[in-house]
Amino acid sequence: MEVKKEGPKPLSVSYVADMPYKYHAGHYYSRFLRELRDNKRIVGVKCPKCGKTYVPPRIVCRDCFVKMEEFVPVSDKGTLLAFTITNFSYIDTTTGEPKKIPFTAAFINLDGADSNIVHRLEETDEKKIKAGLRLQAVFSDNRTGDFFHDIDHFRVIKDI
Amino acid sequence: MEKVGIIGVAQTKYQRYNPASHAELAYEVTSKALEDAGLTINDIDNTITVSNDFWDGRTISSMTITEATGSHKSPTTNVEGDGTYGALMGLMRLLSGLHEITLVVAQSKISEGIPSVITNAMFDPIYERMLGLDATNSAALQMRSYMSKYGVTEEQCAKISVKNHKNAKANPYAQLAMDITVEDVLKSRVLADPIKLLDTSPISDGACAIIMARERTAKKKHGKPIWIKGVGHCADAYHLGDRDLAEVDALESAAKRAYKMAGIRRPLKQVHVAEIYDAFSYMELMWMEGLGFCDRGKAGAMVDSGLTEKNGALPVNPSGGVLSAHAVQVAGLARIAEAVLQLRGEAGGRQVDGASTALAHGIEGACGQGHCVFILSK
Amino acid sequence: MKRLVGIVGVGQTHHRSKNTDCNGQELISIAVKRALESAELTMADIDAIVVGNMDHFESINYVDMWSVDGSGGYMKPIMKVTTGGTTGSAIGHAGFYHAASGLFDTVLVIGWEQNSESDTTAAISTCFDPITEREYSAGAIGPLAAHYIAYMSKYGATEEDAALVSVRDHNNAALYNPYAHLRQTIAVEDVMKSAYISYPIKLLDICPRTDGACAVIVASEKKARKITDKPAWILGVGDCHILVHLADGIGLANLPSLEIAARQAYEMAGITDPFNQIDVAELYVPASTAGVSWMEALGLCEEGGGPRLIRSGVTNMGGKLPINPSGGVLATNPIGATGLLRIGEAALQVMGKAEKKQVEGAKVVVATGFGGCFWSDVTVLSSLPRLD
Amino acid sequence: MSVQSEELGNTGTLAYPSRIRLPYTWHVGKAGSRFYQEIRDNCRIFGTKCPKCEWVFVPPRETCPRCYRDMSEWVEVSDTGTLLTYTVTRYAVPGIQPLEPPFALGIIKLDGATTGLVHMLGEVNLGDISIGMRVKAVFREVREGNYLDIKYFKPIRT
Repeated sequence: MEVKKEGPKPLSVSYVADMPYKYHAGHYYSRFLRELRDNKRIVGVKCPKCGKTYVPPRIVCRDCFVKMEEFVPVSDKGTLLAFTITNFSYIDTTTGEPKKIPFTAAFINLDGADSNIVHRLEETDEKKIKAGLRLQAVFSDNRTGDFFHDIDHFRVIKDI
Repeated sequence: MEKVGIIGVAQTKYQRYNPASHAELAYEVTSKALEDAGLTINDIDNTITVSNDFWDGRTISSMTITEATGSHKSPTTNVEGDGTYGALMGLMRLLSGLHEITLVVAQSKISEGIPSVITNAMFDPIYERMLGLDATNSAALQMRSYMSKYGVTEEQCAKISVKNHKNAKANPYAQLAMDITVEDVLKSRVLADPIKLLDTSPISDGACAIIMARERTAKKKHGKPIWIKGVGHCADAYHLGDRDLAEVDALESAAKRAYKMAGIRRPLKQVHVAEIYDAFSYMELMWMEGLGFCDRGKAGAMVDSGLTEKNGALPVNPSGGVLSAHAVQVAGLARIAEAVLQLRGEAGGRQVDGASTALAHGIEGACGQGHCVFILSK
Repeated sequence: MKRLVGIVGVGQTHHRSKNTDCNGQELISIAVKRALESAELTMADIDAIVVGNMDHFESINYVDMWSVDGSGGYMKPIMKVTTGGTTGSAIGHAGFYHAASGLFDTVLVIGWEQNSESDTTAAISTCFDPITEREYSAGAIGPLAAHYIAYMSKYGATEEDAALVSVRDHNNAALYNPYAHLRQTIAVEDVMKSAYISYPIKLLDICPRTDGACAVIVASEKKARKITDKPAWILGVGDCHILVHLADGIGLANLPSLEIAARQAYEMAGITDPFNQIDVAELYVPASTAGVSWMEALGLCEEGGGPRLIRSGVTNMGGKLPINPSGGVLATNPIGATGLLRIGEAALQVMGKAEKKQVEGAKVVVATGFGGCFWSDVTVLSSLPRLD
Repeated sequence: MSVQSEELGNTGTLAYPSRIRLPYTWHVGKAGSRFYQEIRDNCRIFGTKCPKCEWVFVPPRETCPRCYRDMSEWVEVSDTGTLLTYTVTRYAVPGIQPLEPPFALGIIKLDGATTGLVHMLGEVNLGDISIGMRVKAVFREVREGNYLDIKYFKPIRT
């Protein structure tokens, strides 16, 4: 590799790999997506042993390894834990097109949840964002069972 | 080889669409296998997951099932390939003497993706991939090559489908249990000749888990451990054109290694039941040859004789095999689980009488490029 | 009975940002041939092979099968192990278990990546849950940044501390490692002046994307002693893969998986006083900030002691505990090979074959892997068959 | 843009349609580049020969897959050869197939090569293909340096 030998110019072959998937939401995410779509409600699931509430809901408690079955609503308000403003473009693999930038990925702890979610924060000015901000989900009017659309984004609210 | 015993097995029912997510499937078999072994997650001291980022539609797809298998609670790794390779990795961890009890979990949701698109990506992107090759038409190249070289007939291949779908009727986990005739297979829709619809395996969602332990622990924790007596794996050349597709050298090499470990010199006599990876009907014939059940090219005649039927001298795929349920990464591990049930005498309606040694087999890549063979015994 | 296993050969490519003149299999074969050569072996001596990478980075399914032309896997046992960023360390451990099981004597382990064949960020985004995370997850930088913000406020660490790590690693690569991808010396001001990726992490704080491969040959005790008089014995391995959801990585105090994996590996190796027993460390540091804070997870310093250790220069070449003489991940990051490079570089140190990057008298070296969802692997290597 | 979750059959759960769609640029490598350039520029097909097993590999590789020896001897092989096996693909898979089905694929052992080359078969009645048939490469008019510069192999009279 380090020594360039005499030889033909190396070729490359380019094409798009396109693999469609229908990801199965399963019992837990289906409930989560339905509640969002039909009731504008965010639900988690509560561990019968340690009482932690996980959002998005999932089958097993990470700590107790017991099956969780109690779905509980959590707030649409929460606290910003961290964020990343992405301002370099990369390919959105769900479309094959360049991702729309900039966008702010916000890591959020919803009130009532013991786990976190990642979603989009409307604000993309770094100076105006800091951990600890209070946020609220902004729901779309026309909801389709898509977490990234049914909650369109989170906005900063004045709230303690 | 130091003795390692399988002390827990679990499978889901295989379905065209299983409503459970990857993690939910994984949790189902993890908790069932623990129950089968009489253990809790805290008894497991290391975990092997099995994944494939293409079939799973996700990079590092083992991440999907980390918490659902409890693998975050113990030392762990992830094998990408058939479930038999995952079991092999688990076995190695026990043989090292560094671990006592290994949980191996494989899950697949084949119905999420498009199998032809996913298997097209097995082929070299700078060469053959552009030809639209996939698992089915590449297998057709192999089936034709095999039939032509050895005079095996489409009818003989069809008999495998008939036998395995019939066997599946006694397997509550199977997806395609049905009575069909050789004629039904021959008249079914041609996909890539000579492969017809009923020569192929279904699209399946499902999961399987096994728990294995070192000898002392296995005996202490379980009344009927099933011992791993031998294992071997081997790969053939990559490009289809580099291989003689009618031949099974890599499987023969893998099997020889497993047989040598297990002290098997006459497989046909010493193996009492075989669960082998029949992704297509003809494959069962070829793999029988690679496993040394008969000479090369003679499997067709052996099937004609009825020897591999459920009540024959060497029943092959009494579970219905992969033709009756094909959750891809799971399928080899399911062969091990089925072999364990046979040796425990817990195979219900598919039980083979008097089985004390069983063989389980998995494949990897296109046209059985890679093989992994396990020999299990009571 | 536990079997002793050693590394007897290490090979790697000259890592680059874009490797236009060889395909993946050829890339692998360069590393493999160098590893064989370093152990004075031929492919016929190899009993089994383990290979690893990230499928969607090159869009090749069943890479174990595809690799055969380059890995030498024809008519050999070969399998694939993949765990994301920890792939390199996981395949190293898989190679260890191949030999430690007694099933195989001489095992070839190969990690590789041609990141230039796709959009790495896009490919990384596919790591995340397609229904609840993928849309806004482009990597682990967010949680890493959040973690360092908390670490700075709790322990008085600074952005300059992270810059010192970046300078150390980049300069080690530039001065000592001819195989490294980024080989320019830099100063703290360069790091501080580079643009923020995600506060407080800046461009020069993070790892590049690299085309490259690494091959390591692992052997049973008997074989290892036949092959070389100085194998790098693998005394400890640990692997801990803790999470599923990226967002849950935010709440982590430091890196618990590293602490747990280190505990496993140290216990096995008999390390009770890491700072004094370990001579060199090759750490998988995805961002320089982690180079400050994760040392305590490895027990190299007290809680919050990272900045003290970094500022003191102890981890620089010539210090008491040099970290990343190779330049580490900040200089070279062919993802599927990255963790194996840590193990390979650690092995070279204890074999005394690290050339310009050699730390004199290195007897015990720790190597780490990081990836997945805040997962860690730890390996302890030594020139001694046991630590008493 | 939103994703419309669908009911998954009658399971009572949802499915979320998505995809992994990404452009890739694969490096062809040293041996492959020369292979493609000879086809593109000269309509000539080359393989490499192993000094140990003496197999001639087409497509050429730098290292013998069987012996793991370096192969530096380039050997021109014929553009005619013998069909080892074939199939006619009769199902459609959008996105990956080079032709509308039904289309024929075969493995061709070119005269002078030891290995077979997988390729398409053309100018042939799909019912008239047989193993052992002699075939010849048909090159595309406009060639770009990839696998499809050979358009297909067509039968020749023996």
